Amino acid sequence: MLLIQCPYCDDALPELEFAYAGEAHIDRPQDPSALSDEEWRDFLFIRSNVKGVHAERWRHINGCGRFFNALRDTVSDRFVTSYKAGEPRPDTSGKEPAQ
Amino acid sequence: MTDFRVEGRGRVNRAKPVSFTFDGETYRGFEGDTVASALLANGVHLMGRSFKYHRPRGVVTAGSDEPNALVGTTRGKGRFEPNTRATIQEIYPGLTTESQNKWPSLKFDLGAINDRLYMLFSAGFYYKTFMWPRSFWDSVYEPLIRKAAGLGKAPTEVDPDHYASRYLHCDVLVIGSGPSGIAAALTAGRAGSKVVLVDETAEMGGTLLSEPSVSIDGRPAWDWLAGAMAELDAMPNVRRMTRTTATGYYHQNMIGMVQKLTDHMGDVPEGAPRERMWRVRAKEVVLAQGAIERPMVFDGNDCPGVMLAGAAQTFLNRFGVLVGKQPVVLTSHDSAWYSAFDMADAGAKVVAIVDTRESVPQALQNDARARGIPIHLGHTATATKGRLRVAALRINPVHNGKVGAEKMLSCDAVLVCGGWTPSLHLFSHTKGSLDWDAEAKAYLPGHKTEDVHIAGAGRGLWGIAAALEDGTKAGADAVRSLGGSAGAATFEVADDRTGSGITQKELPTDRSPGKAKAFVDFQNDVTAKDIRLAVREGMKSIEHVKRYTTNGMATDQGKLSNMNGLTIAADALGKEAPQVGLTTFRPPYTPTTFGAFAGYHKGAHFEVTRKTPIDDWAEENGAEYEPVALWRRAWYFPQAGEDMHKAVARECKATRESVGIFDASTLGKIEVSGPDATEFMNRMYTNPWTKLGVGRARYGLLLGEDGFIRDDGVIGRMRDDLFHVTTTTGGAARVLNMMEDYLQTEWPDLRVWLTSTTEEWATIALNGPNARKLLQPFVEGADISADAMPHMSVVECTVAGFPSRLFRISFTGELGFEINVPARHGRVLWEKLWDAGQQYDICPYGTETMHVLRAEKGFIIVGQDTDGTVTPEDAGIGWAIGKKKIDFVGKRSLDRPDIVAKGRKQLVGLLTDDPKTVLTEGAQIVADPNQPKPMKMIGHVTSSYWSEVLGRSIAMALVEGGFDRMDDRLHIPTETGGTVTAKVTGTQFYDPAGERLKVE
Amino acid sequence: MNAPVTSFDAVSVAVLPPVARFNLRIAPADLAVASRIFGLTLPAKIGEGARNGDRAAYCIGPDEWLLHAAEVDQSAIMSGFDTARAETPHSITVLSDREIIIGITGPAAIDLLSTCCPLDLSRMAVGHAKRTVFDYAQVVLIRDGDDAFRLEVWRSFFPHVHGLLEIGVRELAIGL
Amino acid sequence: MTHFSAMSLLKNAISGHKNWPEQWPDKQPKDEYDVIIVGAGGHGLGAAYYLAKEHGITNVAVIEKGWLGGGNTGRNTTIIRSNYLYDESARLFDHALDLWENLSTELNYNVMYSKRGVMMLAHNVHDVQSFQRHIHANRLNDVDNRWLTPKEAKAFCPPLNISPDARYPVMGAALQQRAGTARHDAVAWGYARAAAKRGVDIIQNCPVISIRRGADGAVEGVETGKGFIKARKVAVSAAGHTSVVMDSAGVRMPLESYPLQALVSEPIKPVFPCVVMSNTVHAYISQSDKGELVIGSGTDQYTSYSQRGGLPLIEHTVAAICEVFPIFNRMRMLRKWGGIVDVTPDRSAILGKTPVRGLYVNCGWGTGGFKATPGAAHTLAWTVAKDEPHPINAPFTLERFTTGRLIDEAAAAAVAH
Repeated sequence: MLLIQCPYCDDALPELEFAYAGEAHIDRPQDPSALSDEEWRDFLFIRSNVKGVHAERWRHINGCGRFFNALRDTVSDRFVTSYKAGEPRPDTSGKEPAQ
Repeated sequence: MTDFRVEGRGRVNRAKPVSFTFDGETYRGFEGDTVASALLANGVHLMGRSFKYHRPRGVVTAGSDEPNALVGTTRGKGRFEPNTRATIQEIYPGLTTESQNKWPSLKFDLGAINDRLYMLFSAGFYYKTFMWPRSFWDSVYEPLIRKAAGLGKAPTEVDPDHYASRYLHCDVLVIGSGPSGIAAALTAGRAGSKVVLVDETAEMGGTLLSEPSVSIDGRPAWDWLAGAMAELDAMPNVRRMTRTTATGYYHQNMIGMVQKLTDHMGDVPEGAPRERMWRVRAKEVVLAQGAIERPMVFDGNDCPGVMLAGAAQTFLNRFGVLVGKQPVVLTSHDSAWYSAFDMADAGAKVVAIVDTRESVPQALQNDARARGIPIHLGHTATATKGRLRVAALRINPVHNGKVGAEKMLSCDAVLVCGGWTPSLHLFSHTKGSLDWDAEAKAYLPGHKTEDVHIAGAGRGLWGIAAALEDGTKAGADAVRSLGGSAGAATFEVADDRTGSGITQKELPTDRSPGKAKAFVDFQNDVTAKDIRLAVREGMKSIEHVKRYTTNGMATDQGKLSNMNGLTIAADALGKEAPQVGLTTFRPPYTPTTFGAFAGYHKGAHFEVTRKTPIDDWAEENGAEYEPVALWRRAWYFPQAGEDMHKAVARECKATRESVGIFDASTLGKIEVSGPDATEFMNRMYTNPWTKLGVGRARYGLLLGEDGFIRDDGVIGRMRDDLFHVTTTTGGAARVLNMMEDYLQTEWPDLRVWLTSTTEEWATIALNGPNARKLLQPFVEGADISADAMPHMSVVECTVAGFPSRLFRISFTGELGFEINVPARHGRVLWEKLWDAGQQYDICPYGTETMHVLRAEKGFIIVGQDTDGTVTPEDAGIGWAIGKKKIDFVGKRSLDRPDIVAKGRKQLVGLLTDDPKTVLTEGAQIVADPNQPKPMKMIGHVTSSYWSEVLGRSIAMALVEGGFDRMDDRLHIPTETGGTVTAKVTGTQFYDPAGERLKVE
Repeated sequence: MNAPVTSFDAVSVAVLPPVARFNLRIAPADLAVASRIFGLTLPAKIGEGARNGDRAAYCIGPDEWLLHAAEVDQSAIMSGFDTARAETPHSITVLSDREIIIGITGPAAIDLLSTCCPLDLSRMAVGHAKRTVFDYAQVVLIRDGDDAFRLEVWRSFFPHVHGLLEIGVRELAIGL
Repeated sequence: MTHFSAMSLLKNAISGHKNWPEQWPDKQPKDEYDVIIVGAGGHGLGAAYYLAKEHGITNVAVIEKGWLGGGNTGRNTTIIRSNYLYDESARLFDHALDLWENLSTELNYNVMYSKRGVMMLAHNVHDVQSFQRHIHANRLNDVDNRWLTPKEAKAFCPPLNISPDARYPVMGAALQQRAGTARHDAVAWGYARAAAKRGVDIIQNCPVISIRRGADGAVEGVETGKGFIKARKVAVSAAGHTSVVMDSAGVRMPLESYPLQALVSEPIKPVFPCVVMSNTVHAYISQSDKGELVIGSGTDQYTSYSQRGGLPLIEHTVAAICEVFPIFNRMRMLRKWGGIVDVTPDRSAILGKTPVRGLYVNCGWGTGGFKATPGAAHTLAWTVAKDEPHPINAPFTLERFTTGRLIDEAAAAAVAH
């Protein structure tokens, strides 16, 4: 069971309080009607599925209720960091996974 | 029967004799004995039969790594379990045990015929045969193979015991209570850390329990141990747990531990849990699990009486049992010499110490001679004599590779030691790397992925002094990484038994190796020959060898066999072990009871059962229930002699003719509130909301971003900035989460807040021409007359004095109201309406009648008439889409090529030619019933009922191009091979003009 | 909802009488307004609580507060917020009936809660509250003292949670 | 290569099994192949075998980063069935089932395909409606599947608890008698041996670093740990790692990789005669020929390549098994492991051509890949050989995610694979 840092509660809490919500930084287009079928498909379905550090969304659904983003190494499942929704992906190049 | 108990040895409680049975015979042991130690004390070595060849087998180890001595244990009805390790199960008065995998008896087992055929049953045998003729596999071969396989029998009754679980949080979790674990716990405990120390056995001490002759800090080992335990128990920040096995090491130092609570008890307290699953979250973990002794691989090494030297030493010193009176010791490691010495000192006549090494420390040889023990260095073992119990060991000298003339050593036990393997199973659960140490010929912990420290024999260290020193260091390291400070303690150790040894493949022999039965995995009957065969056949990775031979896949999970298997495979490949690899150890560390994982989640608590405030009224009034999501809902209210069909027909009739009452409390309810609430609703739902007046309600349709229908419900506008949204029963949580997602992450600029009020309100629906008449007298603060309160409106008022949100809506086509009152008043209001309703023959109805009534009106049920691939147009509710809206969730997907394409499945009505025939929901529809299979299916029946009011059956169906097939005749093939013909219609079967809503 | 009161000397589980309960959603910047209306300074940090007589406020989200008051004050509090809504947008919802409140007291309270609650309760300060889980149920857990807690459980989940607590009490009473 | 027969078996038994040859040679890569298949699981090895056997294309290499059969082929719960709802799925899986029935003979390798029947439990009205829909569709598609009452279900699987008081009472079941299980490792080994016999090179411990494309955009070959290998046709059959490999060819996939856990009990004498699946309580169980209860779990909630998986999910899976089969409560878990499954948005596979010339893909099987092995391999070989879709794999294109013509078994029936 993962231990997840909620950037709003500023606390590391058990996975049971959280719900995974898919890849982060896939913003809904401002004007979907302006998109081609291919562009709309990319928004709907195409995922990076990285093997390595993955930017993903979690919701502290059984806690403060907030959606937030986290960087997690999908090979070790270790979290690098987590940050509030709307914030840009932090640059963690060379940074070791959080202990 | 001779007694092998030695006076003055062991820690069992001689004052407390305990009787138990094994295969129907009664044996006596003492409190503190395991089944194995007690049987050995009675001279019984034969405890089981092997998996494949059914060879007689005796106990090999003294611990949880035992592969042979597995027994079935019973303590009354429903309390039987198979494959229990005799070396772990403590005896208690009345314990009943039985041997396994034999017929008719343990001493004479017909299954042993396989042993005679063993030349056939080589590794991979199954893959090469049983293929002719093909049909025989299912009917003949497989049943035979299955019958022979398996060890114990499955339980046949429901387990009456229950199982507990608990979360536990600590600074330092120390796993293993040998010298290094104790030292780590002492050090961390003294530094004030919150420490948990666990051990899988009944008593702490580990090696110290088998090495009483060592002295620590000037005191005999057992005195020092008692002192250490007392000190730990005196610390409030330390918790000691015995009979507790750390079974799995999960992410971020979450350790699963299972504690046996009652399996050792004669009298179990009523209702006591049998085991407890501890879910431990530790900041630091110290693994001090010691090392596992390796058997030696030679012909006949599985004969009962052949066991690990360390095990014999444990049985002697911890349990006071001499496993043989004339043992031979066969070893390639110094440690076994000490076992020989202890045996001799306890009165055994040690026949000889046979060491495969040519040179052994002089001191050991002197100690042996001093005890008059003959020594054979540079010797190999080539056979054993005896079937149910070893009678002799055949040994030969080996000089530069040449095997010399044999010599028979008569004996009643052979104590072997092929070296020691660091126990790193939990460490490898963490995906930490295991690095090959060429010198130690062992895998040692390398790169770590968790906050973990390994101490003692787990790092290849040997001896009590080294273990204590390494343990206290690990404890101190753990404290320091917690930000605390702790100095490593120092220990004075005298008479320590250090030593070294070598690892080797199967022992050399002067006989044909092809004939040798030299076992590597005892339980699975894997021999050295099998492993070499696997390699010969191209199995070049240890994973392949393991899977091809099943080496290491027995219930000890390779604790005894993996390293020997690897050494032999590496030899066969002419490679170094690390190039052949290492099979990953997987949880659990030892086999773990299912019940312990299930914990409290059984019976009523397996899953939550949600009930409404009116649920108990329904129960008192004989409702049948159906599960809907987590809820249980009243399905129908049968009266004496009624089946579902009759009850539902009656409920429908009563509602259409007068008034029916329905518990709608499970409907999801969400408050959408804030200055931008309207804009938010416009973006989420397909419908337009701007023009909806306060006090009015509207059907709302919610899509996924993929354009398919997700949910629907009636939504009332309470204020300019407040909507009362209802969802489907199953959709409530999903819809709220979806709304929060868009609000928080896509449109954070909107000033809107969402609150679930599903359970704040109890919701009672009144439907039927007399609904208003019944309700009117209870209502204050609102005019609910037809003019003042039109269809699809909502008002806040009081009903029977309770604050209420009163909707006028209809899911039945009749005049209808939905009354929301604070949940605690739900049942009271229901009963008031019930009493007053008697004058109108009010009828309570359940979900089934609700489904029929709505179907007669052609209203869809999301999830039944839609299935996650249906768009609003498909479902015939395109009118619910705000045509002028530029965007809403899912809009863009509705323009995709295959969504606008012709021939999509569309929701239509079906009227069977024979009005009495009710179609099966899920039945498939074809245009041509006479075509051959596979048939072209053009749709399926989504809803189908008997309509009492129409006096005929009705159905809804999703049909390709359905809207263009009006009045066509389609065909529905039935299970029985017949065909039903039906006409395509619209979905409004009853009162299409909506006249019935207009009740004055 | 008169569930049986379970207890032995180390811990007792009781169903507490309902109080007026509200869910308040408001921008943190406007917290002062809410505090003035409610007559109690609302805590600003998630997890913290404030209490004065029968009024209590717990911050359970960045812009979310759980308010407790006497049932007689319910409508007054609502109209208080009602008048302020125009210039200070917010959302306040009465939830007095949504949850049932369970009191857990005694030296073994943490042991009992630890059967199904994954939090390290030793880290939870007295007077604090947080939304979390108890087995499969979402709950709000309030710590009133070293060995006194309250669980607020959604009404339909109450039988499940209370049943588990009863099992836990029996377990602790046996002492294994 | 020795043909396995009663005679060869006896001869070798007498000679102490010293003369069995290698089942497949461990090859080093040549400079060039006609076709390279990435991933030596059952799917990849099978495709190589059918390329050689049915299309005469033998200059083929199967490249594997680890050991063949070491991925999901060797980690799944070996459930084989074909009672799928949609025509497209039913055809594909039934085609596989036809091949399963002959596979041992075809490969001269006993893959132990065991027609013990797969029974799916219905626990509520929605399940009943959905299973009825399946049964009717299957019947008209000539796919074996029939409805059982709770009593009939109990008779078919005696350990089943059909008490109406259960939290999730059994309201009936759908039985595909023709379905069953097979020995997963044997499938990989059998295909490997048969393919090698026809000249296919199996190259293990050779990670694919990237797929190289030429100026014209077409595939030129693969960069590997053992250097560049030339090939005009490359078929990717890399399960959980497909996204990574396809990315290197500039093709982004609608895939996410999730951990999937499974476990076995200690071995016991035969007690469980069939396969039982319950999607509502998430319990999938059968008993292996060795006697172990083989139990499948659901996927964890987050994407991962760690092959670890968490404790809560396992606890729930075991609880579900004990709920449906209460007599197993005192049984013990022997071993638990994890695999990585690649999941598409509609839970159906992607099988065939890609936008890149010479690049083919077989992925997205989610939790249901093993049962499809022969069918997927057989039709992929066709597509690679002819550079056109096979009638059976034609619907399983990448394009469907653009046009919206999804094959959504999960949404249609809430039935896991």
